[in-house]
Amino acid sequence: MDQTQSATETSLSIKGLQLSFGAVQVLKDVNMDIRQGEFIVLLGGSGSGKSTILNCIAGLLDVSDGQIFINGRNVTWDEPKDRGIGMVFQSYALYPQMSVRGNLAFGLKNARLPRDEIAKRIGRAAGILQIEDYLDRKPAALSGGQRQRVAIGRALVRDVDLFLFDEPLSNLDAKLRAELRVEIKRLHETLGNTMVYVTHDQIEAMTLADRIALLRDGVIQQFASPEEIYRKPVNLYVAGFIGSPSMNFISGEIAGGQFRFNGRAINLDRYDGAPRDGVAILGIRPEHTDFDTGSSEAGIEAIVELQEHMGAESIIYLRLDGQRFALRTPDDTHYPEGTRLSLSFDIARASLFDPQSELRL
Amino acid sequence: MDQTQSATETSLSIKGLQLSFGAVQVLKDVNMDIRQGEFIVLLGGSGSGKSTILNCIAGLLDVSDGQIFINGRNVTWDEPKDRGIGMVFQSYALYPQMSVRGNLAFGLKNARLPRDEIAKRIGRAAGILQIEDYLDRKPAALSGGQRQRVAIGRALVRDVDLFLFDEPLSNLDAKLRAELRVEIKRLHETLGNTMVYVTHDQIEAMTLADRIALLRDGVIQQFASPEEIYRKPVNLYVAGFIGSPSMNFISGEIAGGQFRFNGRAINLDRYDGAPRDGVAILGIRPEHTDFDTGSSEAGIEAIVELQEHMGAESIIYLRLDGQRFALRTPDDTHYPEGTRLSLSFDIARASLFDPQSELRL
Amino acid sequence: EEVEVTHWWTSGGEAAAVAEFAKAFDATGNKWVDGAIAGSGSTARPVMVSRITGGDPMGATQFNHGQQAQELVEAGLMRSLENVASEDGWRDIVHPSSILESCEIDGEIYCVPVNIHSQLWLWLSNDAFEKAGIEVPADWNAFVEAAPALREAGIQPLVIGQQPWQASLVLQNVVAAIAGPEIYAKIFNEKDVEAVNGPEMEKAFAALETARELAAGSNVQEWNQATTMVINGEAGGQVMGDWAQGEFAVAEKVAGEDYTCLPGLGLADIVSTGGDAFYFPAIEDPEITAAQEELARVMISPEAQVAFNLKKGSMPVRGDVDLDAANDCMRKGLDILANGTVVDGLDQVLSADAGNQLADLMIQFFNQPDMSVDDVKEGLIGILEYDS
Amino acid sequence: MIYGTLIVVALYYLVPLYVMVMTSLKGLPEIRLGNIFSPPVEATFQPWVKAWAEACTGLNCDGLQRGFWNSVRITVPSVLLSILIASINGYALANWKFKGAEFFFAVLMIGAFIPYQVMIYPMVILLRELGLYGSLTGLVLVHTVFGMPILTLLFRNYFATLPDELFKAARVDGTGFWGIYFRIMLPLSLPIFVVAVILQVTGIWNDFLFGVVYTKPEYYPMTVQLNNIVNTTTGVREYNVNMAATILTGLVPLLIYFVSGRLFVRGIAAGAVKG
Amino acid sequence: MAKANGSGRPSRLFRNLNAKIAAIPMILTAMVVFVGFSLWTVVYSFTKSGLLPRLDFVGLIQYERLWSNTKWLISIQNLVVFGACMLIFSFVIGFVLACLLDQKIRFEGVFRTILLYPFALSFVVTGVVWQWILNPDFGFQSIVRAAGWESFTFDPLNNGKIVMFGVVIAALWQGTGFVMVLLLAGLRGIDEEIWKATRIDGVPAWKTYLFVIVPMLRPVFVTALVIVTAGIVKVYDLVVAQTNGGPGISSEVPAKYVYDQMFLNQNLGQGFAASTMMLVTVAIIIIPWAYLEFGGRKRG
Ligand SMILES: Nc1ncnc2c1ncn2[C@@H]1O[C@H](COP(=O)(O)OP(=O)(O)OP(=O)(O)O)[C@@H](O)[C@H]1O
Ligand SMILES: Nc1ncnc2c1ncn2[C@@H]1O[C@H](COP(=O)(O)OP(=O)(O)OP(=O)(O)O)[C@@H](O)[C@H]1O
Ligand SMILES: [Mg+2]
Ligand SMILES: [Mg+2]
Repeated sequence: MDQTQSATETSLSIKGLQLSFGAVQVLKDVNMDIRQGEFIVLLGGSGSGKSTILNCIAGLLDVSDGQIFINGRNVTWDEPKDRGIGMVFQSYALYPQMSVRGNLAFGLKNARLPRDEIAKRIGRAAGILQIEDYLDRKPAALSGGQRQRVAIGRALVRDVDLFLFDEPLSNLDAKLRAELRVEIKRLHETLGNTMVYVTHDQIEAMTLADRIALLRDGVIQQFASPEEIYRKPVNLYVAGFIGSPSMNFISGEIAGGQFRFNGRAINLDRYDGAPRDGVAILGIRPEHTDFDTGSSEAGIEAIVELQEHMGAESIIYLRLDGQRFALRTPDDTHYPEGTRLSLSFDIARASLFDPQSELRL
Repeated sequence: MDQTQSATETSLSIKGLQLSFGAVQVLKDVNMDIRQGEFIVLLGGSGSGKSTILNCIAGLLDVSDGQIFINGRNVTWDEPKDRGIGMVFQSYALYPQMSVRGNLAFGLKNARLPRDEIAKRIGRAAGILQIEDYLDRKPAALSGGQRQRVAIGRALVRDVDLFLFDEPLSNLDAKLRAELRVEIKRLHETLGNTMVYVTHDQIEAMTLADRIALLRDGVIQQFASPEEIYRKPVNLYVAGFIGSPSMNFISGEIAGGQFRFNGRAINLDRYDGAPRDGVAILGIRPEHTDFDTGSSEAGIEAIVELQEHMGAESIIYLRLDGQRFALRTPDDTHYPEGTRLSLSFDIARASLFDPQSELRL
Repeated sequence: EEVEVTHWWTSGGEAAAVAEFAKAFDATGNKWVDGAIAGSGSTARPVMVSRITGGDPMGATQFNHGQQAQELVEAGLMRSLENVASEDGWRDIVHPSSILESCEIDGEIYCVPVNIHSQLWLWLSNDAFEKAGIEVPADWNAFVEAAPALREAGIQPLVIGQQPWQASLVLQNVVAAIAGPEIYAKIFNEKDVEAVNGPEMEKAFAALETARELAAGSNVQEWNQATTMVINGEAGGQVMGDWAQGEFAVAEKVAGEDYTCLPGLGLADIVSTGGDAFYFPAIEDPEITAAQEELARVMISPEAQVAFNLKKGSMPVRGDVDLDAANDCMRKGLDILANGTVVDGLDQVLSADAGNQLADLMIQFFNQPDMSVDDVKEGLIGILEYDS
Repeated sequence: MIYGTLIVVALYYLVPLYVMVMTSLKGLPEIRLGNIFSPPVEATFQPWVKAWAEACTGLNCDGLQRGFWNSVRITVPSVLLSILIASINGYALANWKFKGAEFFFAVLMIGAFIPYQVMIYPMVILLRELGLYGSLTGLVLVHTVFGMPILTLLFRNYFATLPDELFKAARVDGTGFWGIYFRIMLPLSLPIFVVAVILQVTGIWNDFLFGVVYTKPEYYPMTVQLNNIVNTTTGVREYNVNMAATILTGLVPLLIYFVSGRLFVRGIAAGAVKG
Repeated sequence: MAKANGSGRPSRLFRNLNAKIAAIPMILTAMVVFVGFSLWTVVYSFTKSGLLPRLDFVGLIQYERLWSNTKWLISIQNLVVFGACMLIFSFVIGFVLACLLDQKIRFEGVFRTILLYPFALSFVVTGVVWQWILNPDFGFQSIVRAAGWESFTFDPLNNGKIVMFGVVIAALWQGTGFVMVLLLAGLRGIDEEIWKATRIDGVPAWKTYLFVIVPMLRPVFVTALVIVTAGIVKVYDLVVAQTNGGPGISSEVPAKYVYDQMFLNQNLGQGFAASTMMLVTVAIIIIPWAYLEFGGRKRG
C-alpha cells in the first residue's frame, strides 16, 4: 500500500485495527489507507468481517486495538455523529413513521442547524437523488429503489466527506440492483467524496470500486484495483472468489517454461509473473479460454456437458480430464451434449499458484 | 401456441384460467399448453401473477374460472396431492422438526407407500442430488444450497411427471445461484419430466427454459423460446424486460426502407420483419451495438458517460442525442468520460415497434 | 342419608354452632355434609342460588329470614315444609311468630328459622369510660354527653366500620329507639313515606347527625375490627347486632364488668328479629326428602336450639326453651323478646335490593359531613317507593 | 444508573413477597407487636402447616390441601382442552381462511372485553341445559370458553408468522387439515405453547369467580379455599396463616414462571407482538 | 380424454370442510356465549327480574334507576380514574423498564423474572398483600412513622378520596411486568440498523425512543393496550380482595356493581342494565378497533 501520501490527501486511514467479540477475534490487524475521493469496496463472503470494519469506522463498535483516522484526525474514540460520516444501511433503516423529509431532516435538527439551512440541504439532496416528488410520503409508500435513495439522501444531507454503505442494494431485485448500481457510481462521480462500500456481490465490487479490499475471516487478502484483482489474484482464494463462473483450476507442474498436465504442455512465455519449476496449479478464467482455431497449443480437448445460453453470450460446461471446466463465449451457437471441442488458453491472462502456500507465482 | 398435439403429448394444459382475489382480478384468461418434458419458465415482474398461476396448477388456490389438465386429466378441483405434481418453494419450506430423510419420506408416508418403496425412492433421489451424507441432519444444520437440494428431493421422491418451482433460487447468493441453476438444468436433462419454473431473474429464464412465458399483470405477453423472446420480442414491454442492461430505444420514423432519426438514416434491408412506413421505435440491444470501424452507417456518434468494467466485459453508458444509450463490449479498454465514439447497429438483430400499439413490426 | 348443607358460617364461633346441628343430625343416622362458603352472603348466596337454579341443588341451605328465597319458592325450586310444620305445631312453638311468618308463602311454610339476631344494640367499653374518668352511660343521651370527655382522653367516642350495612344499623337503631317502634313499622313494614317526614323522625335524624359527629375519625373497615377497638378500650361504643358478643367472648370479656350492652340504645326495651333460616330445595329422591324433614326437625328441636344458639350468641326461635347458660346481655335480649317490644328485622321487610341501597345511602351519609339529613330523607323515600 | 434504577424497582416488586414470607414465618404475637418488614425473631413453620392442613372452613378443617388437588384436577384438563381448541381455531383462522371466519374471530375478540359478571347467569342456564352444572366438566368448559379469545389471538398470530409455503408444501405432500395441524404446526409451536400454558395455568389456577359459582364444595379450587381461610372473620386475623396460605396458593403459577420465564418472553415475541 | 369426475365445481359449503368443522367450537363460543348471552342480558335489562330472571318488561326503569344511583356514578368515576392511571402508569413504567432491560444488561433474566412474577399471582393474593402493606397500623405508614417521621400519612385504603390510588398501586404491581414483557419483545424485534442510523444522526437516546422507537412499536402498544384495557374494564377481584368497595362505597367499580346488584341485592334487572351499559361502552371502544384490525386490513 502507498505509505507516502501526505495526511491531507488521505481521507480514511485504518491502522492495526483489531476487534474481538469475547474470545472470538473477528478482525485481525486490518490496515487501510484510502485517498480522498476514492471508492473502496469491501468484498468478502458472509461473516468475513465486512460489516464489522464498517461499524468500526462509523464508531458503532468499539475497537479492541488500533486506530482510525478520518481526514487526518484520530477519531478512534469519537462519537459516530462527530466523525463526519454518512451511512447507508442494507435494510435502509428509515424511520418508518416520518415522512421522507422528516427522515432527511431528523439528524440535522438534532445538530441544531437553522431551518433554512436544513431546507437547503434537503432540497439539494432531493435534487441530486430525484426524490423531490415524494418528500412528503412515508417510507412505507415507497418502492424499494426509492427507499434506497432516501437512505442515501440521509447520508447526503449530512454534508460529509466519507460515505459508508453496508450492502445497500442486496435487498433489491436484480434489475433494480443493476440500475441503482449505476446511479451510485454516477453519484460518486458527481460528489467526488470518499466512499466505503460493503458488498458480497462481485459484480457490484468490480463495477463500482476504484479499489477492492477482499476479506476473508477478518484478514484482507488483497487490496487493489478491480482489474488487478481480476487479472492477478494474489492467491487461490481470491482467484476462486472473483469471477462467475469461477476460474478453472488445473493441477500440473512447471518445468522448462512449460505447464504440464496429463501429458499436455502449455508454453508459459507470455505468462505475466515469475513461475518457478515444481508442482503448480494453473488458473484460467472461462472467458480467457477459446476454441482452438489453429493448433498452436497442445491439443486440449474437452467434451460438452451442458450449455447455458444467456442471450448475449453463452457458458459451456465441459469435461476435461474428468473435471468440470467452464468456458464463456460471446458465440451463441448451440453445441449438443457430447460434442468434442478443442480449447486454447490465453496464458497471458492466466494465473499460476503454489499448491502449498496458495500464493500466485 | 401449438394446438394440434394429441392429449398424451400434452403434460399440462391450462384453459381460460381466471382468478380474482375479491374484486381484484389477478389472472386474466391464461392459456398454456405444455408438452411432455418441456422446461417452462414463468417470468415476470413482482406481482405479475407468476406464483398465482403456479398455485393454481398445484391446487393450492381455487380458480375462479377455467380448467387445468394434467396429463389429459381435468384436475381443476382435485386435491394437490392427487394431481401428480411435485413442488419446490422459494423458502425451501422444509419441515424444520424432521430430518432430511423425514422430510423426503413425509409425503410418501402420507400416501401409505410400503416402507421399502419409500427407502428406495429416497435412496434414488439422494443419489441424484448427492445428499446422501446428510440424510439424518435437520434442515437447520444445512447450508442454503443443501436445503434447496432437499427441497427438490422432496419433489423428486414423489415420482411425478410435473415439477413446479417457485423462485427456488432467489434466496441464495449469486454464486450459489449460478451453481444450482446448472444443477437444475442437469436434473431436467436426467429426469426428462415437465417442469414449470417461476422466476423474476431473466438469466435463469434464459438459461433454463425451453420456452418462457412472460407475464405482465396476469396476462401472458409472449410464450416462446428464449432465443425468440430475446431476438424477436413481441412488444415493447417484453423487449425492455429481457436483457441487462435493457434494450436501447430510439424514436424515429420509417420511410423508404430506412429508419430515420435526428437526421440520420439506417438501412433496414437486413431487418427481420415487416416494417411499414411511419413513426416507429427502434430497439437495439447493448450487445448488438459495436464501434463503427468502417463508415458504412450514417455517423451515429455518442459520448461516453460512464463505463462499468465487469472483468470479462464492460458496459459503456453513452449519451446519444441527449438520451442514455448502453453498449456492451467484450473489450476491456477504458474510455474516459467525454470520449466520442461512433457506433454501428446490427440491424439484423434489432427490433422495430409501433409506438401506439407497442407491438413489434 | 347424606345431606349437603351450605351456609356461610365460617368464623370460629359460627362454625362451632353449626357443628352442634351437624352433631345432632348425624345422631339421627344421617350424615351432614358441610358446604361452608366463606365471605358472607355476598359470595355465598350467588353460589347457592346458582346451584339451585342450575339444577344441582344441595340438601339444605342457609338464607336470611325474609325475602331472599321468595322467588326460588315461587319458581317451585324449594320444597314446602308445611306438613312437618303443621304436624309438629311450629306455629305454636316459634316465638315471636313474625319469625315463622317470614317463612310462610301462600300459607305454606318453606323454611326453618333457627335463631334470632337483634340488631338493636349499643356496646360500650367500660375501660374507655374509666380512662376518661366518667361513668359508663346508661343510655344514648348520656353517651352523647360523655363523648367530649372521651375525645379528650384520645378515645374514639363511637366507632363505625366502613362496611355499608354497619351504617345502616345506626339508622335502624335511631329509628326504633328514638322515633319509636310504631314509626319503625310504618316506615319499614308499611313503606309509609309520610312517616319519614314526621316529627318523630326529626329527632331520629338529629340523633343520626350526632352519631356522625361522634363517629368522625373512626377508621376501620370491618365490624369486628370496630368491636376490637371497643374491647381494647380504644373506642367508647359501637352500634352492632348481638353477634358482637361473640367477639367479646373470644376476648374473654365479661358482660357488665368489661363491657356494657344497651338494647334499643338504652332508651327502650326493644329487639329486632333478624336471623337465619334454612331452606330445603326440592329434590326428587324420596330418601333425601325424608332426610331433609329429619334435618328440619332436628334444627328446631329444643336441644339443638339451645346448643346452637349458645355457641352462636343468638336467641332461640322458640319461647319454650331456657338458656340457663346465657350471659347478661343475652338475658336482656331474651327478656325483651318475652316481654318487651319486638320489631321486624330489615331483612324480613325489605328486599335485598332496598336493604343494600339503604346501606349505601347511610355509609355515604357517614362519610360525607356535608351531606344533609334532607338528602337522607329523600334517598330513603326513593328506596321505599321503589320497594313497595 | 441503569442498575440503580432497576434495583430500586426490583426492590419495590420484591417487597410484597418479602412481607408475605416474613409474616408467614412469624407467630401471631410477634405480628401484633409490629413491624411488617422485620424478619421473624423466631421463625416458625406452624402457619404453613396450619394453612396447608389444618385451617378450617366451616366444619372442614383440612386446610388448603383438598383445594390443591381440586385445583390440579380443574387446571390440567382445562388448560389442555382450552389450548387444544384455541390452537385449532388459530390454525384454521391463519391457514384455512374461509368465508366468515374473520367475522367470528372479531366477535370473539370483542367478547374478551365483556365482564364475566354478564356471563355468569346465562352460563348457569346453559350449563343446566347441558346437564353439566356443578360438574368438573362444566367448569372445564367454562374455562375453555373464556380462555378462547386471547388464546385464539395468540395462536392465530403465531401461525400467521410461520411461512405459508410450509403449509403449501404439506398440502402437496398429501397432508390434510388435521395432518398438517398435528404433524407440521404443532411441533413448530413450542414457544407459543409455553406462553399459552403459562397464561392458562395462571389464569385458571388463580380463578376464583368460576370456581365458586360453577362447582360445588367438594370441587372447590384452592383459591376458594384461600378465600375461605382469609375471609373468615373471627376476632383476630391470623395473618401469618393467611400469608402462608396465600403463598401456597400462588406457588404453582410462580413455579411455572420461574421455570419457563425465558421461553415466555420469546413466545410473546413470536406470537403476541406481530399483531 | 378428460374423465368426467373431478371436473365439476364442488359446492362452496364443502370446501375447507375440515376447517369449518374445527372452527365449530369457536363459532359456538362467539355466537352462543358472546353474542347470545349479551343479547340475553340486554333483553332482561328491560325487565324487573329479581333473584331469578323473569320476563316482565318495565321499560327503561332499570336504566333510570341506574343513572340516578350514586353508587353507579361513583363506580364509573372510579373506573375512569383507575383506567387512566393504569394506562398511563403501566405504559410509562412498563416502557421505561423495557428500555432499561433492553440495554444488554447483565442479570436481565433475574430482573425480568422479578418484574414479571406478580403477574402469576391472582388478584385475590395481590389484594390481600397490598391491603396488608397499606394498612396504616402496621404497614408502610407505621414503618415510616416508627422511623421518626411522626406526621407521615399514607393510608389510601382508609381514605375514600384516594383509595383508588391504593388500588392502582396494587394493580400496577401486578400488571406492569406484563406490559414490560410485551414491549421488551417488541423492542427486541426492532432492526439493529435503526439504532445505528440514529447514532450516526447524533440523536440522543431519549429522543430516539420517543420519536423513533415508540412509533415503531405501535402494533405492540395496541396489543398491550387491548389486553390492559380488557383487564381494566373487568377489574373486580382486586377491588373485592383489597377494599371490598370501601371505605364506604368509595372504591366501587362497575363490575362489582353488576355483581352486587345481581347477587347481593337480588336485583338481576338492575345488574343486567348496568352490564348492558358496560357492554355498550366496550362496544363503542372496541368495534371500531376490531374493524380496523381485522376487517379493514387483509393479510397478504
Ligand atoms: N455482536 C457480535 N457478537 C459476536 N460475534 C459477532 C457479532 N457481530 C458479528 N459477529 C461475528 O463476526 C464475524 C464478522 O461479522 P460481520 O457482520 O462483520 O460479517 P459480514 O462480512 O458483514 O457478513 P455478511 O455478509 O453476512 O453481512 C462473523 O463471524 C459474526 O459471526
Ligand atoms: N391472498 C391474496 N389476496 C389478495 N391479493 C393477492 C393475494 N395473493 C396475491 N395477491 C395479488 O396477486 C398479484 C399476483 O401475485 P403473485 O404472488 O402471483 O405475484 P408474483 O408474480 O409471484 O410476484 P413475486 O415475484 O413478488 O412473487 C399481486 O398483485 C398480489 O398483490
Ligand atoms: Mg454484514
Ligand atoms: Mg411469487
